[in-house]
Amino acid sequence: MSDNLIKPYGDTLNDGVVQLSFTLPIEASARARKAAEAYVAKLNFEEISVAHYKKIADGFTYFVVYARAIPVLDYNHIQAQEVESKGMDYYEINKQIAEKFGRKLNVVGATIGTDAHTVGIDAIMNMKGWDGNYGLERYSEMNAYNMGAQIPSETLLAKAIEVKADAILVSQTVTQKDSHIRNFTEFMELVEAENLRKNFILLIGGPRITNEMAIEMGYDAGFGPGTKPSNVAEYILTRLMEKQGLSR
Amino acid sequence: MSDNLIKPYGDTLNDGVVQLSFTLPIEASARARKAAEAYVAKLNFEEISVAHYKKIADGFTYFVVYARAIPVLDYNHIQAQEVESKGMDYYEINKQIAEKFGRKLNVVGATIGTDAHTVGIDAIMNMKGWDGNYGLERYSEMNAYNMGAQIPSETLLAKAIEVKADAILVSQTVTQKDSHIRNFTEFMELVEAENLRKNFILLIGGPRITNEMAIEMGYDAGFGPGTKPSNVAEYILTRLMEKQGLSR
Amino acid sequence: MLHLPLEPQQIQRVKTLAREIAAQVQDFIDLHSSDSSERTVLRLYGVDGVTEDGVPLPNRLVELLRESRLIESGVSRAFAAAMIKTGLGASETAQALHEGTIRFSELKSIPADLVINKEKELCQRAISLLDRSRKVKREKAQKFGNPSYPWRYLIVASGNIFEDRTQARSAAFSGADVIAVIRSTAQSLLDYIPFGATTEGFGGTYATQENFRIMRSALDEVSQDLKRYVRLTNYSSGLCMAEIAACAAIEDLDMLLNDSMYGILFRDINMKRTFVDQYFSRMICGRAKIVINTGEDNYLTTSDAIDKAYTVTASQLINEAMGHNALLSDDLLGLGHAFEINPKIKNQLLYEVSHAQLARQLFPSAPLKYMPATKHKSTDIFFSHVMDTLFNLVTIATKQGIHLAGMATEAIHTPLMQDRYKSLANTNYVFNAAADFGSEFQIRPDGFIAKRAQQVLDEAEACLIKVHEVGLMQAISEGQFADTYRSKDGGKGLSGVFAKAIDYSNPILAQIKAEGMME
Amino acid sequence: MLHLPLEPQQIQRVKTLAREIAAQVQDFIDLHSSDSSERTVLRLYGVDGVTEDGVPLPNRLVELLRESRLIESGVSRAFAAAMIKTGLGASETAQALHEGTIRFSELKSIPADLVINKEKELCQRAISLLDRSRKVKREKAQKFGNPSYPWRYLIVASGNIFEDRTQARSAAFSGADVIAVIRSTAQSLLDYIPFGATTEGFGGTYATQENFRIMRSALDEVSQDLKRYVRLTNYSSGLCMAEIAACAAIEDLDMLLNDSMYGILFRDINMKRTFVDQYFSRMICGRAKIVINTGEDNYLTTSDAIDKAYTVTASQLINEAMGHNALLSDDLLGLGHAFEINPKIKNQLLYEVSHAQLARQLFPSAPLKYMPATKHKSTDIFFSHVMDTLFNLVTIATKQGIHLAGMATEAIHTPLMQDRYKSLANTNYVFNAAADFGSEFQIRPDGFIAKRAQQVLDEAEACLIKVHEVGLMQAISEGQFADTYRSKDGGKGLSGVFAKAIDYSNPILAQIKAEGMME
Ligand code: B12
Ligand code: B12
Ligand SMILES: Cc1ncc(COP(=O)(O)O)c(C=O)c1O
Ligand SMILES: Cc1ncc(COP(=O)(O)O)c(C=O)c1O
Repeated sequence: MSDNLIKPYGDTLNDGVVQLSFTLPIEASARARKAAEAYVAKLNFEEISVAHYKKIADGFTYFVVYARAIPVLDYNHIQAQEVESKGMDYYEINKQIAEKFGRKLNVVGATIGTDAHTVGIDAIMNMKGWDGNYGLERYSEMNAYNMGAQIPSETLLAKAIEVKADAILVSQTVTQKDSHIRNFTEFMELVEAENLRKNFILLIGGPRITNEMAIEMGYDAGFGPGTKPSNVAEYILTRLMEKQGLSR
Repeated sequence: MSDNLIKPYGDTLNDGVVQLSFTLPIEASARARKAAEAYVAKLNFEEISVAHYKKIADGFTYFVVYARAIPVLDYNHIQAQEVESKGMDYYEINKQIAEKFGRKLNVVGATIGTDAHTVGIDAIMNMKGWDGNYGLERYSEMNAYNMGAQIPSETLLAKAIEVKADAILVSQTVTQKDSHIRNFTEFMELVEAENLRKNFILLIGGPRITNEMAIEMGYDAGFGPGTKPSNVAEYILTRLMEKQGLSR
Repeated sequence: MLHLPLEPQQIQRVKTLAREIAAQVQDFIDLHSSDSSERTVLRLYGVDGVTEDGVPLPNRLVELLRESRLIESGVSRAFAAAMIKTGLGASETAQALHEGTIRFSELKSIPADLVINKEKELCQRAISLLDRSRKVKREKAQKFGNPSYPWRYLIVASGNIFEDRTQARSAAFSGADVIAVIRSTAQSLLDYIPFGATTEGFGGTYATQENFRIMRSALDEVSQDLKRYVRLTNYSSGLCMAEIAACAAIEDLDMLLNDSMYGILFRDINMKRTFVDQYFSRMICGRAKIVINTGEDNYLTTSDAIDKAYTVTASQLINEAMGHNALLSDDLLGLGHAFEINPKIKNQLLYEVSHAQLARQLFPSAPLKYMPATKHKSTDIFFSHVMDTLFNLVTIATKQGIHLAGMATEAIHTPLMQDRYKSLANTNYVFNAAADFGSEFQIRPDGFIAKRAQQVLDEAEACLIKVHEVGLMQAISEGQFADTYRSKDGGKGLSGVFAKAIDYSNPILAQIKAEGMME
Repeated sequence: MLHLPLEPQQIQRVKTLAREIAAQVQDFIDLHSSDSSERTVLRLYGVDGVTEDGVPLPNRLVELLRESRLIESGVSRAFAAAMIKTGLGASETAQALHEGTIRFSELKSIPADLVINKEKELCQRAISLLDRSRKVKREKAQKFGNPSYPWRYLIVASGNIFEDRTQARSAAFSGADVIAVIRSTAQSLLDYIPFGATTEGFGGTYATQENFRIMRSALDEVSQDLKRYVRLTNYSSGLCMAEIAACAAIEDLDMLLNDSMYGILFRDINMKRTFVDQYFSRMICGRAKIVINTGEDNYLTTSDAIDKAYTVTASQLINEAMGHNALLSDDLLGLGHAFEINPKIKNQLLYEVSHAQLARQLFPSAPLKYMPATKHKSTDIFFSHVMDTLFNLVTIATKQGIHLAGMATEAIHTPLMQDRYKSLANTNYVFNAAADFGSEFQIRPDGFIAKRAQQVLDEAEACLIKVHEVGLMQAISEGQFADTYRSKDGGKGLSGVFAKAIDYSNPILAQIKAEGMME
């Protein structure tokens, strides 16, 4: 496989142009401007142009910079594990569940920890769904339980055990001080401590969640912005078939 | 001198937060997103968050990224040669010229090369000046000749010789493909070839000009955005006194 | 000024409906108090500090009072008696109660007239705290210069009060008129106020009296430097509404987020608890001239901003009526609303003008609190910055009172220092560039904007009629607001509510009520 | 639609003044031609290509004609005679002339009727090229889908036509309706059209016929994909106005920057040369249905946008009058103006609305070309993006025709691909969010906006009265426009102007004129 070397593109291939903005904790002056240049040079840029600088507080200066990035990346070395989707719709998914399992699938979801954001999990689970795409509660072949927000990990797991959940959906929106990572990890540790990892498909989601991240933390998959309920339903269906050795 | 180590400031000292935006010549996808992350990592950042990515053409993806810069800069090592100004005004400057030289100073200015931008040099030289600050033509103790734009280096120099200029003002606005550098260098070479460097104070200016740059190219000083005519007049006055060994 | 052709009779009708709805709730409020309301009394009587285990003394005392089965009579008289008993100051007496050297149950012997006198003395202290705060703020506004509306309101949310202070100074430097210190996540669910300066908050910085003091004094310096009085706001929401209001008054805060229903709907706090607490908190705000900011904007972060626009209007009317009940003057009613319509909707701007102008005309003398787009903000910060530009335009066109500066990074992180700067540069430019928009343009009287406003008002009226029919508590349990269902006895904090005994006493509340609305 | 209460009589008056000013200039134009106009004839007759030294054959031939002292009669008849002489095609004949195997001075023997017939044939070819272009464009617009106004106009300026093509595709993908290939710096001062594809332009990409072809064919593909006809524009300005118009027509360009005074004022091109060339260029544009874009925006990049607003209006009126003289229909008059008021000015937005609406009402059927802020753009790209948001709002509120997308990076560099994307995201959002702004708001008839527009119109009228008095050429030499003084016989290119001899012939111009304005 030959290399596929890339750089940022301004208006000419490989010109490397990048826009940056940042604040330095120094008083605005020609010297501050030079410091910004020197700092950006440390970030592997050349032809650094401090387009703008402005005092925004005593001892703080805001900068807008354009510069050319020096490094080159071999795109061939980048792999991402995307959640695959055939774009199945509500009807198709319900039909397949009925055909392959002959029973309703049980799904439990919640936003855990002190995170109070429900809109994301609601978008996936509530009847009305998201962007015209029905939520899991609407699926005739699913029993979907949306527990809402600020749910302790223990409560969520208990509910999942109670309803014999096939899949557990965990949402996190707040990412300050990596609280989402802490909460996801805590939940996973709880499931593993109870030796229940194999019992469930475990999914996570939220505005800053990627599939990569989910897999790293031991979840089956992760879903980010723009996820539609049908993407999640399709994933649950296919993953469950896989787990149970059913052919597609 | 103890170190004065600085990093970009987001909302906490030394958090290093920087905003970047750029385009990569690859199709939008989770893999592209990962490539952006990997690329920014090569730029000496950590905790890289690809906030946004979007296809903006076939084979091109636009990214907005927040990340924490790793390097630290010792601000004590940064020096900038600023043009000093005592903030003298029109009246004070005229008075001093009259007192110290007993004659009018001669000043010639132009935008050279194919650059057609006159607004900058006009702001400094024309009667009405800039932002309420009178232009050099208005100074009772100066003869100011503004030749306008698209002036060949030879023509400008010839005029300076003709009027026995004390100072030559060269403006450049267009910086594409470093044309300003080329033009400034060409003019300087011309002056030196004619062995006239000592005869004039040589000033440059324009939206992307810094004093550092000017000095590097052998000019006396460089003036950037926001320059007022009085800054330039004061500089000419003090520099000329310096050259002629007059005390301030 | 822009103008919508609304019928005065209809405005009358909806205001009457809201007044009657509020009156019904007031009947309940008047018969009840809560742990946190009692703690508020203690704070205003001078009780502060924490136990060895970090329990705030007001909490500890109310707990003791409960244990002594005396809570139904209120803490006021019992504490007055304790003070007589110890012969010491409020804090020392509290300490003594905590340590068990004296007990609430052992104060019956103290003569009633002495107790009542002591209570009066304590009440005087409390009221004078509030009156002082009212005056100090008025003086500072005069001395430093009082910015005209719209006030530019900026949040700081670092989790460290000292870092917050740096951010606040920067924001004020760029033009902020109000600084809001965002509170640590889930503080609303704490049934106590944390103590001291916070340096490691999570998602915000705790609302504590010390934090209030630190920030207010920083802003006093800033106001001095900038020759412009920079206001400070925090949250009087959750399980400690009135208590926080008391601390805020003591520290001369200028504004507080305070809504009659927010805690119920968005924090699942029991509605009885909320109604009781918000009443006392507002009585304090009124007396100390603290502007309240209601939380109608929150409806639109969960529900659709077009379909449910009327819930905002209905809630504003209820908040106004309850505010009036609590003696808040109109200039303290920062009724909330928001620019939350999906930017993909055709004529989004016209919808927003319509909604904002409706609020303006319904509450002509209230400093409306107008929130920027949040839910539909993009992670493309450039796009989000553009949305804020139109938001800024609507604010200035419709003359909103308190303008929450929108952040280009809303969909990414809590604001960086430079985000605030960019936001204010945007705001300052638009406010100036469109300064007289409202008087230069006229809304076509039979056009889309006018019709839309009429529709929202009609829907709000229909909603209020329903609420009026069943009562507000029932209506909330039926999910009338924010698509959220909350039962009367569900949610957090109900156990802290109690029916007042016949000898219940809260002289602070009584005096504020007796003396009426402040100038 | 927004509406300013302007007096119809005054509009009549200023239009009449402008018509008379233009008529005076037309008298001069009718008696003169220029080297570049003659080269235009040759191009339309089929002469293309360059000599071994890179001199374009049209230039070479006109040079030869001058050397033969035959220029005053025009090249048309001489070239027709040469073709008869060689019996070959246009290019081969041109080659023969260049090589000297035949000479203009040696063609007198050819019978006049034969020559006139050949001339007619050549003229037919020329006219049919223009007619074909007109039809092709109409068909493509129908086939692909014709976007409605305002058209979103985006520039590409990489200096490499192939890189430009990439940028253009991206812009179209994000919503551009028109692509403008910025021309290499100082091409306006070249007295010839460079040849072939450009890969190393400076500050832009040369306007060459080959570049036109490359870009137009890329846009045809894009239009097909997007089901939206994407237009192409370039510059018919400088010393080769008419020649470029001819190449543009041949390659089916849709629009051209073309102003009756821009070259004089901003490029110091001789005014006689400019007036002569712009006339022929516009006759071509009218016939081939190429929209012209005039350059009034440029006044405001040098002069103050409030003080000199009237110069824009006066120039628009003159451009319109000259355009009509050259048989341009109203839908081809992309009269220019700009959003160039200092953002620090209070009510900047209202001023801009006033100016933009004035233009709208003075030229109700012209697709006005509206330029974004440039001079007052900040290097703080976030702030500049905000300025563009208000600019976008004015465009949609006042229903401008051709909307030049503003760039957040205007004060820094020529646009990057992502700059264009951000700009279009801004534009698309505002156009949709404020779609019906103009019909929903009304301008207060006695307010600031209305009065300001009246003032500008009054000042424009006063200016035209002065110009009318002394004649346009004299007025320009007195510095009436753009604070720039240009003498009648100064500037570049005067030597290329000549008075037509009695036997002068330019059958293309004659036929276009005879057949009148196209549908
Ligand atoms: C609405 C909102 C609120 C509402 C929440 C109402 C509610 N009932 O949810 C209210 C006003 C109460 C609120 C409060 C707070 N919020 Co808030 N809020 C938002 C806001 C504006 C929108 C979030 C949203 O609803 N998005 C829409 C949904 C549909 O998108 P989504 O969550 O990404 O969901 C999609 C996918 O991610 C996926 N998905 C999500 N979850 C899951 C789960 C699974 C299993 C799957 C498969 C998929 C999936 O599917 C969904 C559909 O595609 C954001 C800013 C923004 N524009 O993003 C801030 C934001 C999230 N809030 C924030 C903060 C800090 C808070 C507060 C702490 C204080 C404050 N600054 O306002 C409080 C306290 C909250 C707490 N204790 O957690 C920050 C978070 C910063 C960070 N990165 O950590 C943000 C980014 C705002 C900011 N810039 O400061 N907030
Ligand atoms: C006005 C303008 C024009 C006008 C010029 C009119 C005129 N008579 O000058 C017109 C429309 C003709 C024009 C044309 C072009 N322009 Co132009 N133009 C601008 C614009 C909008 C403003 C420049 C300006 O006047 N600034 C105001 C003055 C007062 O500021 P200033 O020059 O910085 O001057 C101050 C200081 O720098 C200093 N100073 C300046 N010179 C000197 C000299 C001395 C000795 C001293 C002491 C001080 C000093 O003092 C001044 C007062 O403080 C800028 C964009 C922008 N907003 O910056 C683009 C811009 C400069 N133009 C640009 C370009 C590319 C062009 C064109 C090639 C095509 C095009 N894209 O429009 C053509 C061709 C011009 C050519 N051949 O050079 C680019 C340059 C890109 C680059 N970095 O190389 C810019 C940045 C626009 C862009 N983003 O594409 N332009
Ligand atoms: C009235 C009110 N209180 C409180 C809050 C803050 O939320 P929390 O309950 O997390 O303190 C808001 C948020 O918007 C609000 O509007
Ligand atoms: C009418 C017209 N022609 C040409 C140009 C471009 O300038 P140049 O003369 O450098 O091609 C402009 C620029 O704005 C213009 O308005």
